[in-house]
Amino acid sequence: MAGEKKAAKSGGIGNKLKNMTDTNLLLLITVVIFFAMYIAAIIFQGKGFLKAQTFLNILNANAALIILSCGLSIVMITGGIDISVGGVTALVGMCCAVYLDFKGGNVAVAVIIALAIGVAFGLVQGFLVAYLDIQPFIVTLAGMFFARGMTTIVNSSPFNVANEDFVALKGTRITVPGLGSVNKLGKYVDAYVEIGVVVALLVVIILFCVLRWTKFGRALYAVGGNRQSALMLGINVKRTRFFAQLLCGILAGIGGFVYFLHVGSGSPSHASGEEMNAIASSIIGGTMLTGGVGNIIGTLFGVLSLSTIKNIVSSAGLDQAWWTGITTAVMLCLFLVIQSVIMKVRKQG
Amino acid sequence: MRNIHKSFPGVRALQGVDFTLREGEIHALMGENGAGKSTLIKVLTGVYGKDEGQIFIKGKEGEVAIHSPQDAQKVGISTVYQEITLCPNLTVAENMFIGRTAGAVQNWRKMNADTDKILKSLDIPAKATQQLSTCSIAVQQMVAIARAVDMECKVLILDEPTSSLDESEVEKLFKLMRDLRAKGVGIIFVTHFLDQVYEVCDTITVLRDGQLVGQFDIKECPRVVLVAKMLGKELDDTEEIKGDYSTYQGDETESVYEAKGLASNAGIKPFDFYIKKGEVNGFTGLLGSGRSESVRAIFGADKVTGGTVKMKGKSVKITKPIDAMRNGIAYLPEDRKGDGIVGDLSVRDNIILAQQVLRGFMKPFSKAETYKIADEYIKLLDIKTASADTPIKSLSGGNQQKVILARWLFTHPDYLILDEPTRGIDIGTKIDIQKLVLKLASEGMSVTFISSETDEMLRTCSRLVVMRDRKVVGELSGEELTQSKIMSTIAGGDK
Amino acid sequence: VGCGSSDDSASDDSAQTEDTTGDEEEPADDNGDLIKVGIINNDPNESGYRTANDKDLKETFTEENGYDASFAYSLKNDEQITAAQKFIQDGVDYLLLSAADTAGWDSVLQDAADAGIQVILFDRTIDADESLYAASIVSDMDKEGQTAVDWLDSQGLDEYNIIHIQGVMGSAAQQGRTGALQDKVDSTDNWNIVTQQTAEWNAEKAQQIVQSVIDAGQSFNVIYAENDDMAKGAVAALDKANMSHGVDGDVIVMGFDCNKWALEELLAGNWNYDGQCNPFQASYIEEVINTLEAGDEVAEKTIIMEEKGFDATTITQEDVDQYGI
Amino acid sequence: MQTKKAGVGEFFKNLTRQQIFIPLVALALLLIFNLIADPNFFKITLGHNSAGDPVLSGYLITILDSGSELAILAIGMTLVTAATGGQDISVGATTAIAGSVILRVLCGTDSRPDELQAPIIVAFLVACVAAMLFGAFNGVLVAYFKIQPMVATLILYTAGRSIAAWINNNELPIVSDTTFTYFGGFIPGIPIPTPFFIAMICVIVIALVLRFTNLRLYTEAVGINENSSRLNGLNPAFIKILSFVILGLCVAVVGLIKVSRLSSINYSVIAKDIEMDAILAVALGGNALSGGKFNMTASVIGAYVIQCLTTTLYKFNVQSDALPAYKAVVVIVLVVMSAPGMKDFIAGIKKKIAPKKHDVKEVG
Ligand SMILES: Nc1ncnc2c1ncn2[C@@H]1O[C@H](COP(=O)(O)OP(=O)(O)OP(=O)(O)O)[C@@H](O)[C@H]1O
Ligand SMILES: Nc1ncnc2c1ncn2[C@@H]1O[C@H](COP(=O)(O)OP(=O)(O)OP(=O)(O)O)[C@@H](O)[C@H]1O
Ligand SMILES: [Mg+2]
Ligand SMILES: [Mg+2]
Repeated sequence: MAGEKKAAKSGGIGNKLKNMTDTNLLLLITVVIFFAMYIAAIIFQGKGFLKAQTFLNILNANAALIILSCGLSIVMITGGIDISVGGVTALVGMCCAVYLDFKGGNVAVAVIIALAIGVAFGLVQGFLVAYLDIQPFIVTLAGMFFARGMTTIVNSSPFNVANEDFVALKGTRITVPGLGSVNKLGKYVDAYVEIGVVVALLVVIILFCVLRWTKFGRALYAVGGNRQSALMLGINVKRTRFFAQLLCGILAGIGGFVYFLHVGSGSPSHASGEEMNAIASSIIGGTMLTGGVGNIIGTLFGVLSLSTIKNIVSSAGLDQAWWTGITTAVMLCLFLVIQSVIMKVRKQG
Repeated sequence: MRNIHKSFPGVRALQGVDFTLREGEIHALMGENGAGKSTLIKVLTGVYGKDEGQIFIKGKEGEVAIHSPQDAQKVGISTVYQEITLCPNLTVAENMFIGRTAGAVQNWRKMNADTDKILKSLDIPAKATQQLSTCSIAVQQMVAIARAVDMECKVLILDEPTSSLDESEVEKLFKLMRDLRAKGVGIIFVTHFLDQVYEVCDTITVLRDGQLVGQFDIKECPRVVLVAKMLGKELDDTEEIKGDYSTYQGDETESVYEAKGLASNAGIKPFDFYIKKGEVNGFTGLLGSGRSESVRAIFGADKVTGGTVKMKGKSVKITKPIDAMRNGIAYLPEDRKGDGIVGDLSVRDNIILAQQVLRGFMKPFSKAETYKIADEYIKLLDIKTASADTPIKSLSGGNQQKVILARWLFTHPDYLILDEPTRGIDIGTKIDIQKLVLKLASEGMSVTFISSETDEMLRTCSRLVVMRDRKVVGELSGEELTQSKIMSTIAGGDK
Repeated sequence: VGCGSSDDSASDDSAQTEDTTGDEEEPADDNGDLIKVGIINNDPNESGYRTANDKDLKETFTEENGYDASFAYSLKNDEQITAAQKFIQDGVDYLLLSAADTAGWDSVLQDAADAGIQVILFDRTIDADESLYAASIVSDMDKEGQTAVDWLDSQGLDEYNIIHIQGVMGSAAQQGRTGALQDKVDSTDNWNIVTQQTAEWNAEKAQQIVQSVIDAGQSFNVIYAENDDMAKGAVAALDKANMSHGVDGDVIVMGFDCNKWALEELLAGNWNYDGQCNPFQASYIEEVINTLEAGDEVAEKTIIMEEKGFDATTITQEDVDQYGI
Repeated sequence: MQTKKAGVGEFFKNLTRQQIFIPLVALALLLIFNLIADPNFFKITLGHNSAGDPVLSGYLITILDSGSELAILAIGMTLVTAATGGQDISVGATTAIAGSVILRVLCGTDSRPDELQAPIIVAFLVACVAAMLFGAFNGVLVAYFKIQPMVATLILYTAGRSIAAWINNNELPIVSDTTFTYFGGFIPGIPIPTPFFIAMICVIVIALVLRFTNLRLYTEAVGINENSSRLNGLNPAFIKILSFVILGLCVAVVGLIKVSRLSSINYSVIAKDIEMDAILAVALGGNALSGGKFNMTASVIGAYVIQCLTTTLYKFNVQSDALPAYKAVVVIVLVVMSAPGMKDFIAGIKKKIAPKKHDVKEVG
């Protein structure tokens, strides 16, 4: 399936491929592979994947990841990285949970708390990375340790949030007309998305516009392409890197809240390993860790691809636990190799 | 600029330099490699902070503070730096406009249209939407120039803009410069081509070893005087150098290297090529005609896709650089920064690298040996470096080139390929290199020499392979070696 | 797998009801006749306990027994939730769930209820309304802890200086086993906690924790580790410092889960106590499913399994063979 | 006064320019802190373990003991970082694989054998081969497919522990042979922990390799400029794969120590999160994570700094799940102190605060 599609594409518009920027080509690859994969899943795994709700559930479950990955794409485009996002997500969730439950506070303030935590991490990490020129990996690794540690200091065990407003917000479902399906009791169930998905899609759209049409967005690419050159072209490199890191922090705050809204509880183990998922999604979506190349729409598809892989694996009904890990890895590997081979082919003309 | 000082660890790059640029003049900034020209420019545009000194600009009260390239742009200074400083991942249009448009929003359509207009007016063979890294170096250089020229500026700085341009493009550039001068723009022009200086410049400032030698009016400063000022000594006449060595005499020996139908995936047409022992030959042609690709194919630097190769009569297989090296071929690449230097490594490591690879993984030179070797070549080629342990990236461009040359000489090759070895090299050194080439040849080394300066080729080569559109279209030797004959072969009678 | 039987759920239902009454006479060759169960479990290589648990489930929910079982494994709550949602979309009949975290399950379970899917919790309870699941088959962790603490109390030491090594914070096992001990320590004067740290079920971390106490020269006479792995790590540190442990030793070693090798340590007198945590829930689950398929109500929502504690002085080889996992 | 200061300043400047200065200072600071807080930290006692063999114990010994695995991994990670400009995040998972292989070979099909089914050395060699193959797999993805290291290794990071479980059919083998415990414990008669010995052997071996081969030059050259390395006859892909294979070897050694410590394995927690610490060790050693030049000694010291910090925190009874927070603070303080940008920044601040003497400000 994937092969056919690819062949058709590269045959028909072979020349066009060559003239595309790396960013656009990578985006195209991701989108094509994603659709190929999804269609293959429908064919081989049947009805579950045909339901719209299955797809919407991927969105529901990954709204937070989409937001986090967007943040990562931005720093990765500038040639940086942020591995604190998973930790920040957990911390945000825990702080909001404690605030809402023990302090009986209101949801708006919780949102502000979430943002404040994101901003704080963004500011500090941005400052250290941009102005003190410390390697972003270390800074954000420390950030991750800090966030994880703080989460257990705030509260070491998980609990559900019972705050009424919050529960209502969490339960709010935006029905998508016409996409529902009949359940096994014969009842028609509307397809729905959670609020988080709306937030995530908004983030994607806004960031897409920012990256594409604002000077700041283009500066991010320039800084990632070649920092020295960007400086000499008259871009304020330090400020750009600072804002990229800050933006990523803020998005981690927002993502953290969306995650919290999705699971409705605070726990130190929340979002563990989420930074790796976010990085992987970004890269699958065509962002280069080396900087200068990347795309927000690609990132969206990166998240979808990664979670579709997991979804396919989990509904394949594997009989041994280890196959879950191994199969996921094999599919990930295939995906990356296809991506890389296409890039190679085009380089050789 | 008054009394500018700037030091790097171990180097005092500028020591009390004064520099004055008047409105509507083209001012040449001259000096040997490592004299401090680029550093002076970078101080002026705020890339480096200065240790001491002041900068004044007409119309501004007192000293101006320039802390970053943005500040420089704001006060009307636009710059083309020596190493092409554009972002390879962006499109041509973006490189043209980034960092200098007003407002927060980028209007792609307008930008692309403007860019296309500029590209067209300057005859640059690129599309606005093309990713910069897919353009050749020359085009990138032109884009950088176009960007600088397009800015509304009072001062335009060009640091060796012509080093990778061919004559027609240089002509275009000069026309531009004259137009700007007429509009009252002051231009600082750095180059190592004396002809170009005399063609467009009004005033000359000479630096030597970070110190100001003086500022001169062009008319009061004939060539010989200028060279003497730059080098601090008289230079022997350039026309003579070929005479110092007995030129290559001919056909008695078999070929050191001989290829039939050689082709690579870089897109050159299959070609035949040979070189004899002690011969100096060269590839000539216009920019982008495939000279570099040809020699890369010989060295196995690009993937070789066809052809047979014989060395000293024995048939060999050269598909990777290491094969070529084992067969005694050495190759000094054209793109010094990308393919030549290993930036963070010391001068010493850079010199021994190739030979070290040849010796093999298990046989490193001892530390003492490496110092000895490095010192020997630093002296031999007169490389200006603070020490053998200095990272090569902090050397001036010309000196980096010499280090790479040292690296290959140290492998004692039978056949040396030099692709633009004199690019960005000062006139004194240029002649030294040419002399060196002839000396090596007289000692029995075969050399292929590529240069964009035809007279340089004429001075050194005894046979020229002419290329057009990635195809070998002719071969000239002996009596045929004249400017006009080369030109007509390049142009090809048909058009 | 699972290509057929996509549309009519009504006939599905009736077929299943019949099937269960007839039970397991012959393996059904049509997938439609099988009861579809989606099983969400923790990663079986987490511990011996989990391995046994997973094996037990696999042996029960086979095609021969009339089930079409899909498994999903994860130690992460959000991944488990995603898997649950996938199973709901796939239209399983029963969702069997051993949740990684106690919190965060309400809305998924609501979805399951909306889709007409019965949820059965096993091994771990969750923090959600009872109406959202059909049954919950769990160990009473509080009781496990209490049994252990009572046993410890019965040892009649003059003073209890305890190194308390906890499991992953927030897991039901940790909460239950910690709770009993904490209460006792709070309420009794001669019970002291020397150090209380989580080793997150990790033997190596437990070793470091105990090592640190030994290096500090603090004295202690009880190691209360919340599972066998961690007890093992702790004992490795004791051995290095030549501190005697087990029956007649200076330090009392306590573990949980009844791994076979742990019971053997008990038998050899190297450890003192091991609390059982019964991983064999599959038969209970099956019973619940049978009841539900028959259209009956489950009498007791929460089914608590029998569990014992073993003392090194009284344990026998038969115990090891029977209860070791 | 002015001149005196300059002299001292010059001395310090030279010292601080040494890359190894940073981890050394970090180590010194930690030790000094402990000295002030509780001199007992430095107490080392000679005792006997339960087998009656002499052993040294004390915090310092604990650091040397438990830091060994990290130090060994730091060696390989430094090379990978230098050659590829990226990091391998699969080392924890591949350690699980290596450990699993060792146990599989030792125990055969029976998970609780009474005697070893194969000599330990054979088991170890098989594990080495396996770990190096997995290393090569990572290397091929990075070198030939040009997948960025962190993502290429994400594949094994995802699959590694599952593969480890699969190798032993998800059973938990236990080795009862006492000689097997020597690698993670003590060799009878030698009171120093064996892991420390093993780490030192690794350090010496790599030092000799760096001294007597061109590994350093090749790796650095490839890490700095791949194109020009190729034109100098190197095979960058091979060098990159080589670095991953060497890391694989380190992983096998670590796997041996880890399973030997408890004579058993837990697939999901063995060497958990060790990859982050290993990368941190490389970074604390002052090595650029973007590749190029490296300092091996500094990385190894960096590893012991991390362990020293962990042990110190344990000593102060910091809640172990909150430990990362404290670690983060110390790490940040250390890197900020050693940051090259710090000097500029302070200079910039000073100039802004001080009355403008000369109008030279920091470059923005
Ligand atoms: N970033 C740097 N770090 C250390 N030393 C430097 C740096 N940049 C330049 N130098 C040194 O400063 C001196 C002047 O270099 P500069 O680049 O200004 O020379 P140049 O006149 O432009 O030479 P060329 O004609 O070769 O370009 C050289 O000795 C060089 O080694
Ligand atoms: N017809 C063409 N179409 C596309 N690209 C071309 C074409 N001709 C040349 N180029 C590009 O221009 C670049 C310069 O080519 P090459 O290096 O062979 O030129 P050259 O003769 O060595 O000139 P110089 O070294 O002076 O740039 C190459 O990278 C090549 O890809
Ligand atoms: Mg220069
Ligand atoms: Mg060329």
